[in-house]
Amino acid sequence: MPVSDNDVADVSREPVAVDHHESTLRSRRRGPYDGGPDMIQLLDPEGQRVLHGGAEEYAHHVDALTPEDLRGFYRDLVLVRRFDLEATALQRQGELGLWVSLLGQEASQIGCGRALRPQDHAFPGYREHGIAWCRGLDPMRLIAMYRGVDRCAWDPAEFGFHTYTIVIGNQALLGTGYAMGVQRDGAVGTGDPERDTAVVAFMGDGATAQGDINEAFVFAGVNDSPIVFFCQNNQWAISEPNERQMRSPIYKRADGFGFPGLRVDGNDVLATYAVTKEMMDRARSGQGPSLIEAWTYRMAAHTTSDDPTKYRFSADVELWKLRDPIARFKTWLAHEGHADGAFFKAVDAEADELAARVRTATVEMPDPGMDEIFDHVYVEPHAQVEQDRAALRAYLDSFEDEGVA
Amino acid sequence: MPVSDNDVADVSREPVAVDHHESTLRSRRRGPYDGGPDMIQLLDPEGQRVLHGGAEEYAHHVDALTPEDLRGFYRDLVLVRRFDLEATALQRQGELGLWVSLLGQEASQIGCGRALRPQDHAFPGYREHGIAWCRGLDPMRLIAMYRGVDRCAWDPAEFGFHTYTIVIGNQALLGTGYAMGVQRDGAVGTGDPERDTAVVAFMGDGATAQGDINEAFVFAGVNDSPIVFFCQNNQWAISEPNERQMRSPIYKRADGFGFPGLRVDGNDVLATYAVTKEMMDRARSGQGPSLIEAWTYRMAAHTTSDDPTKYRFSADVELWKLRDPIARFKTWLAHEGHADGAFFKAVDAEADELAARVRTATVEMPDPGMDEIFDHVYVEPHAQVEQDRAALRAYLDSFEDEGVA
Amino acid sequence: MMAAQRMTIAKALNAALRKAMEADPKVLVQGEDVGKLGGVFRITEHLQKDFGEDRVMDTPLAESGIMGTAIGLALRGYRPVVEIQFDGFVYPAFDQIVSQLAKLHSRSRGAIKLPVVVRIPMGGGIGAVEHHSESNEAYFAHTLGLKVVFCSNPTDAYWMLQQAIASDDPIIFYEPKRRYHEKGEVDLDVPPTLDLFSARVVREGSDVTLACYGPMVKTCLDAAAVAAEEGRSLEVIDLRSVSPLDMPTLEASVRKTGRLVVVHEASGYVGMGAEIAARVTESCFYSLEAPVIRVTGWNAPYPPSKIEELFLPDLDRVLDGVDRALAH
Amino acid sequence: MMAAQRMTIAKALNAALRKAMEADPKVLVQGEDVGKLGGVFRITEHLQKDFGEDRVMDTPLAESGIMGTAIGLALRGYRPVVEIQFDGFVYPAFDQIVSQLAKLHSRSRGAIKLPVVVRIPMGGGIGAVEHHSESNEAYFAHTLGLKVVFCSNPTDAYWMLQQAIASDDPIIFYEPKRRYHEKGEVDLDVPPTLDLFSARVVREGSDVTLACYGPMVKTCLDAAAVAAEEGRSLEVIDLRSVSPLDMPTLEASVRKTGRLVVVHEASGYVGMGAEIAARVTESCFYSLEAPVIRVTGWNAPYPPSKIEELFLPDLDRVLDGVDRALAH
Ligand SMILES: Cc1ncc(C[n+]2csc(CCOP(=O)(O)OP(=O)(O)O)c2C)c(N)n1
Ligand SMILES: Cc1ncc(C[n+]2csc(CCOP(=O)(O)OP(=O)(O)O)c2C)c(N)n1
Ligand SMILES: [Mg+2]
Ligand SMILES: [Mg+2]
Repeated sequence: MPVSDNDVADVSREPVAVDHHESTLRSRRRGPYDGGPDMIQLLDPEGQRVLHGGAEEYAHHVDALTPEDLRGFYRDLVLVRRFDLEATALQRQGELGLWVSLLGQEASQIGCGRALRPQDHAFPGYREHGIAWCRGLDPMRLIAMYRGVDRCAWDPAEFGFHTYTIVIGNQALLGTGYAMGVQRDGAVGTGDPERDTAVVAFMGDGATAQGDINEAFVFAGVNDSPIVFFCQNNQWAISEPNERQMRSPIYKRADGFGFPGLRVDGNDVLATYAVTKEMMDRARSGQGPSLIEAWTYRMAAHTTSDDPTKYRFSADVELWKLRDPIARFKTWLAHEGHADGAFFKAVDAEADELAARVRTATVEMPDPGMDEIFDHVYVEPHAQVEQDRAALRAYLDSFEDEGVA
Repeated sequence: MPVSDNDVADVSREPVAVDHHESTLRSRRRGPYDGGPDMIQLLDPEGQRVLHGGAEEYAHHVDALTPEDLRGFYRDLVLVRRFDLEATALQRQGELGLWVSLLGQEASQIGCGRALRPQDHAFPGYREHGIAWCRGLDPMRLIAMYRGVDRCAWDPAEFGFHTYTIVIGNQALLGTGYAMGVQRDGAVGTGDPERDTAVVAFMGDGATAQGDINEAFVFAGVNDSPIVFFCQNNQWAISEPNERQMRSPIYKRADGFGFPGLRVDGNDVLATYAVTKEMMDRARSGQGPSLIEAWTYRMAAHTTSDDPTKYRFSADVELWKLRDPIARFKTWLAHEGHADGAFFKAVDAEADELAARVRTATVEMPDPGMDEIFDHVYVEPHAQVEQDRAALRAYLDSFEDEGVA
Repeated sequence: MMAAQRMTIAKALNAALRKAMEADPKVLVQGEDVGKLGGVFRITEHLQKDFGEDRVMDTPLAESGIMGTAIGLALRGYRPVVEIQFDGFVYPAFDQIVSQLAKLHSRSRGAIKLPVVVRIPMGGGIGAVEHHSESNEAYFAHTLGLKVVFCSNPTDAYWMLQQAIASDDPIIFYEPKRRYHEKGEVDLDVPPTLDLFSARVVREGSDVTLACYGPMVKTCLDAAAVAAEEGRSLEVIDLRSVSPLDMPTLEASVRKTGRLVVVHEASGYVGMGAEIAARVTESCFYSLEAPVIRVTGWNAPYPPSKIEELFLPDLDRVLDGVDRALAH
Repeated sequence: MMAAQRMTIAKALNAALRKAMEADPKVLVQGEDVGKLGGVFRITEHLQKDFGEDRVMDTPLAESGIMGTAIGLALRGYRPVVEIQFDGFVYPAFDQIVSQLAKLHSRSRGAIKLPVVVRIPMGGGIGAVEHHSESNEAYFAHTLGLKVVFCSNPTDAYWMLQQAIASDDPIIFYEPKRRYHEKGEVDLDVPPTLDLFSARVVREGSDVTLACYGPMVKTCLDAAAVAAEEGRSLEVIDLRSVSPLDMPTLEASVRKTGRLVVVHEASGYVGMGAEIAARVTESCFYSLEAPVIRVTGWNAPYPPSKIEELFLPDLDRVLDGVDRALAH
């Protein structure tokens, strides 16, 4: 069931009137499929603020945001989704080798990404386009990778954003080691907000089965390292549901490794922001690691190579459309008077521009040359690599001599 | 601080009179260094039965034992310790390449080992001599391995006892897979005690950090497999104490993987027996995995190659001598009238015989021949292996021709 | 009895799994997404539906766990066929493969047998992102205790996989993923006379021997066809097994042609080509008119897919290798 | 300035670590038991006492974790030196080494540098139980993105380890554990003129070249001494680096002697010897009077220690290899 633009919840729909009391009750009655009673939610699917049931502790982070900040969140959500849809389309047209859609997970990523400070460092998987966006990475960098032009050619130090990691779980250990370095630099618990630093490492629900993830929990716990493990539970690891990956909810895993674990509504940008902010602050102040499970849903196929009709019901997808992260936030923004029609229109226009820019830049992106194979295999040259470089060059030259290529 | 025979708590000491009430109180007040309040203990270090504080649930397994069973436990404890000390001595005299002592952990292993049924299957590490003993393995098989004569040349199927596993953690996954096989054989939850089967996989405290151990928890949890993870927390992973391996007590790890975890006094053979019995029965009846943490202490060096004076205080070792697993059990047996002086003497004599037999058999054990290198690398011959076999044979023959070797 | 059928390598592998599972209830399949989805390449398609979840198991996402539990299942008498989703994801299982799978038979002096097949879709040429195009056979071939084979066409896919499952030794079974959809005639009924570990001369020739396996067999056959037009007679050997190596077939060919070019996708450095070159040079020293030439992936990590064709040996590079062999 | 000192390889390594840590506060040591215990071979002895627990870290017992966090530390600007306790325990870290350590530099087009040194006590001959006597350099040499070196004597131990720590490339640094206690004169002040990746001719000769590294260097030197008594002149090359390989030094020697014997402990099949044989044969085809002979561990898992001397190349087997080279 490939997802097209039409499948996405209609962002332009009008605010629905729901009274707060009802909403609060509903959130208390949440069953396991809606995230369960422990899930922290600040904004319910109807766009109403949730005032009880675990929300209180985190609300102050949202209260501290200006309307401009909040409009910024909305802009991020819309632009990232639009970028993602454009990339999916480009893949369909043969311009990309593959695309990994974040459709449905925008609020998990924008809320989290906006809770990071410039000095923080993020360790993504391969679907963290929203985090990349918040870290200031040009989206074309992601396109280049999925087009097969490079393998992640940005400088992580420049953006506080590590290269994408495809081998499931590896990045959690890299992030933990980085956080150990932060500790050794004395950049934790100084009280200086420009200095205190934390790391966030991303993983999926399926990834929690990997040895590396659990070893990262061990190392971070033992060393009290300033790292937040951010797990986007999008309910699926390709075709496998949570039941095939774990026997206990993900957020409960943390306790046995000696640090707190929380579940947050991953489709609620206010909640993911507030909870990440809280846990990153905690890490920066020297109180050690934590695990955040963002309860969300992978609305698209696993990647453009996948066909989810083989293993899941479209009814589930329909259900989750009702929990769309952008629609609810728009409803609330409008209801609170933080944004008006003109703003929403301007964002849509910006999204169109972004999509157009991405499309043009993709189609015009040049292929790498032969040296890309040999450059940067090592810092200092390696004789056998250089010998091969020379051999390939001579070989290619021989065609030119012959006038063949 | 190498441990010699003299360092071992004196098993022949007389029973101490302690009243039950006091003992119960003390066990309730246990601090983190004595195993904490959650630790299940049926017999305290003074040899008094503990009647409260978590003991009640498990006591019935002990009540079901005959005096003969109990005397059997004692005999196991003493013989295994004696065998172990003899092996340590043999290593010192150059007869073994290495020995890995179980000194101090006898009750963890005998209690656990005696809770297994013939059809069960155990997956040991490298220190499970007491389990090997309970599974009916000739101790010389262990000697052969540590002498360097073979690498574990027994048939696991014959004894329900897998080969020793040296690479930390590997065995937990093998055990989990085996347990998945047991499920597929329909040998779980039939109610037939001759048929229902469970697996026990051993690990140390340090091992809990390994990816494989945590993946085993995931697989066992997801598949509801009949396996008991038995962790002997002997407080040390070579030179590293628990604090360097984990941030939360081991038994608490299980909950986050969806199955129960328990801590038991690993120096109390009644408790390790009862708790293992309970959890193995649970697994056999189809209720899935569990984790038992046996709280014990490595009284000797990590191996005969190790020198613990570099990293731990002898005072700690002295403290743990007071918790000796054999002394307390002897006190209780005598106090209950289950065994008398003649019995204790007979066991001592049997231990002497065992030691003598082990010594003689070790010294007389022949070295393997050259074919040992090539035999059984494959079931069906491999051309390049056979070519090498022929080459080595020809090479060795050439010396004989020359009359050199 | 079914007549010979035209089918792809992918379908042939699927048919082979089905046949092996029908023949022996101890045969199991496990891996990531092998159940409802039928695997990302659909090699296990419909098997879960027909054989149930106990025999076709979607595992947690953890390769060491997949491998370790497969070994445990084998210890209990099962014959697991493990699917590693892509070549680059076998490394988390490396420890279990090297320390347990390869060694338990000899460790136990033969008491333990581990009839485990590890299926790995291998190699490049499909425009994939990193880690999805690797050729890691050298690691496993260097690991004694394992056997390592490659299928290169539908018939071999069908029969070799069944032979591998029937074998009592652990086998790394490589599938050339970029050739999954190439078709060929498969006789489903007549078992092959060729042993799983024997090489096959797939084209006879007299000037130069080309030794190859997996995805490179087609490339070499294509090269031989072009060379023939240019008047050069190349003998192409599909090695099929890289551990063990069928030296008699190789040696007979090299003694005839006097020249050997080895072709594989993996980087040459300490690769299979090195072993073949060293071994053939030792046994055929006086027959070789030229050093053994290696045409392989370059000594570098697999590049971005836009330039993978420059990295991988292709028809022209094979012919260039032939030229170099003939230049001596 | 300290004069030249007589010390063991173990002490030289310890001194090198100390010097590197003094010179650069970014140098860290981590591994199992490297702190109070000073490592099971005491290579890190007293370092924690002097440099503190933040720079000499006892890690949890998890090699993938050790390697992954070391890479993370390097990403933050540190220069971690990782100790793998024994050769056979590097495999749980294989994925991090192959997928991250070896590739992040090229993945990021040079933006990321990973100056990580992975110290591995390697090889047999110490009567150990299984997994404690392995030679796994072929796996890492086949992995482009890594460099792989061996020290064979106290002077190299001292200087090569410092050079490795100073290098911005990730380096697998093998230490011949059975030679840890062999002594030699080490000049602690005069840095070597030899590059870390250059081979050294440790004995000149004219009849046959012996190429070796790590623990086999002494074995080959001993063999050359015996051969000299028998009137044969062997040239011994300590390769020191197996990736990259110093081909000019090897080729010059082979062009002179016309015969090459490669010696290593690892099983021969797809081992370093194969690469050296294939490469030298290609570049020195017309100089070779005999095929390159490999004297290696047999093609089998490491045997029980009581017969390890039959498995490992020793003086006699090296001389036998020389005989075979001369027989042509
Ligand atoms: C070690 C490893 N094994 C297998 C894969 C193939 N693979 C890519 S994504 C994926 C599923 C991941 O699921 P999850 O962790 O839930 O993340 P999501 O894709 O849902 O964001 C798999 C199996 C891989 N990339 N790495
Ligand atoms: C994968 C691996 N890494 C390192 C080692 C070396 N080693 C052997 S025992 C040991 C400590 C084990 O501690 P623990 O798990 O507590 O078990 P114990 O020895 O205390 O019974 C170590 C590090 C090993 N055997 N395997
Ligand atoms: Mg997921
Ligand atoms: Mg321990």
